[in-house]
Amino acid sequence: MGVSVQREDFDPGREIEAAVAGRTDAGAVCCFVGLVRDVVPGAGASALTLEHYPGMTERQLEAIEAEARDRWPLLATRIVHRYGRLEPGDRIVLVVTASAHRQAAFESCEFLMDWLKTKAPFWKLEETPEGEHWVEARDTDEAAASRWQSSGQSSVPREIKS
Amino acid sequence: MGVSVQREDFDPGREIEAAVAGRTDAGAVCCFVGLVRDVVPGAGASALTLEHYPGMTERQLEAIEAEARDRWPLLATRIVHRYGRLEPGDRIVLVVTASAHRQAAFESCEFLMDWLKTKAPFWKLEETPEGEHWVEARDTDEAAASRWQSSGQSSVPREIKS
Amino acid sequence: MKLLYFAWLRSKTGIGQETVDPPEEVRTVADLLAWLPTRGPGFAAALANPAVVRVAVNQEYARPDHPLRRGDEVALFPPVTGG
Amino acid sequence: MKLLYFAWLRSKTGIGQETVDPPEEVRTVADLLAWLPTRGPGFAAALANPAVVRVAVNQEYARPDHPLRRGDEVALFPPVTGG
Repeated sequence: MGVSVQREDFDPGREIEAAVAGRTDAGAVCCFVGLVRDVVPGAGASALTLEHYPGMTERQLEAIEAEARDRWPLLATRIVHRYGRLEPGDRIVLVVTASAHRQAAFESCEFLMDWLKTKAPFWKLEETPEGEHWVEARDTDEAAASRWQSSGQSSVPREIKS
Repeated sequence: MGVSVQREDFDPGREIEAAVAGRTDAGAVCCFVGLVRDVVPGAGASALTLEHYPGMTERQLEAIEAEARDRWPLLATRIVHRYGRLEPGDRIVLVVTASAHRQAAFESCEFLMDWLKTKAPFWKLEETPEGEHWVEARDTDEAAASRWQSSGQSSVPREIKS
Repeated sequence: MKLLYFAWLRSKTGIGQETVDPPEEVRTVADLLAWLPTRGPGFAAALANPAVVRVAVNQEYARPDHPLRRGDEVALFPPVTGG
Repeated sequence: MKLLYFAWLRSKTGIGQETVDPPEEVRTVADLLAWLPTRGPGFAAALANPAVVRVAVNQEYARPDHPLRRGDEVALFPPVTGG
């Protein structure tokens, strides 16, 4: 329930638990965890620093969360995004969605991740053996996010399945 | 990472952790947890008993897992399915998938759940105030599973996004 | 031949597991589904609508034309409802 | 007017945050993006390709025709790469 932007790590198991604690109407929980990948394997550490825009970040995440709750019949949502210096293997982001049925949980979780990738004001500064550089945005992320805008596909939940 | 069919509960946080423990090439973990829903809210307990076909169940789950690993570039997969008597709110099933990028993790997790719902030999006997009855299969689950068979849609990974 | 019944196929036949020796004409899954109802009213009730009966031979899903052998393990069950 | 720069817009301008008093003709986001490069080579470099600069006014994404007021908080940054 809600949004956190924090330097500290989070606990996916506890977040899943909290999303459905005490309820018996949720049949489906979907949880996504994003991790720092070692972009230059074998070349030693390739840590990164996540910069963000305090204030706007929280606003954007809350708006995205409200949008997901408008589109799908969700019983719980949770977004946690870290900032600061992170090493390969570290957790960056968590999204949890809960619903009566699995399709709403899966779709809304994907939706939230696609929008986070393209709208939430975070920027990655990558450390490589050649020095630091700002990670460039990927066209494929834009494409992934844009599918939720077209009226043709998946903009409203398809027929419900459990 | 394998398949477990068991009477005991499982720990989603530990399963997510185990899927990517010690690796730095996984950027995405998707975890789905299915729970017992109270089908008759307010009417007291509506527990259920999950029957299965020992031997064939494990075989089917392993075959489905191998199929997912053929279709997507997965770094880890995990399936746990419980049997026996379960109460509303109890966890039934867990699927975890890990990949370099999020689309493969999401798609393969959905694929596994769709196939579990239609191919894994489990049957739910529901306790209601009117007595016990065997839960009927849902056409929407068949439809969900069949989308992975058509050559037109999503039978192979779409372009990769992180 | 070992037969297993699950879910309401077990309730209706009253049998979880049995060993049978079907007549020689029973050579496929379809033959078996046609023969079983002749064994009594419980079997007739359980197999009244063969379209909703799934069959696995040696723990793999099998179609009606799947051939059967003496030592096979054949399971009959309704569409699955796990997950 | 408060200006914020993030990621490589900060590196190139050398500024994280500043308060500016743009000339009266600067009435929209587009006007601001046209005016800033005239302030020096760092700004010119940062804004060389305005197509890759995103703008937020008072912490909401804003289009080029978005009007600007004296007290606004305007942020300039590249396409986001979180998640």
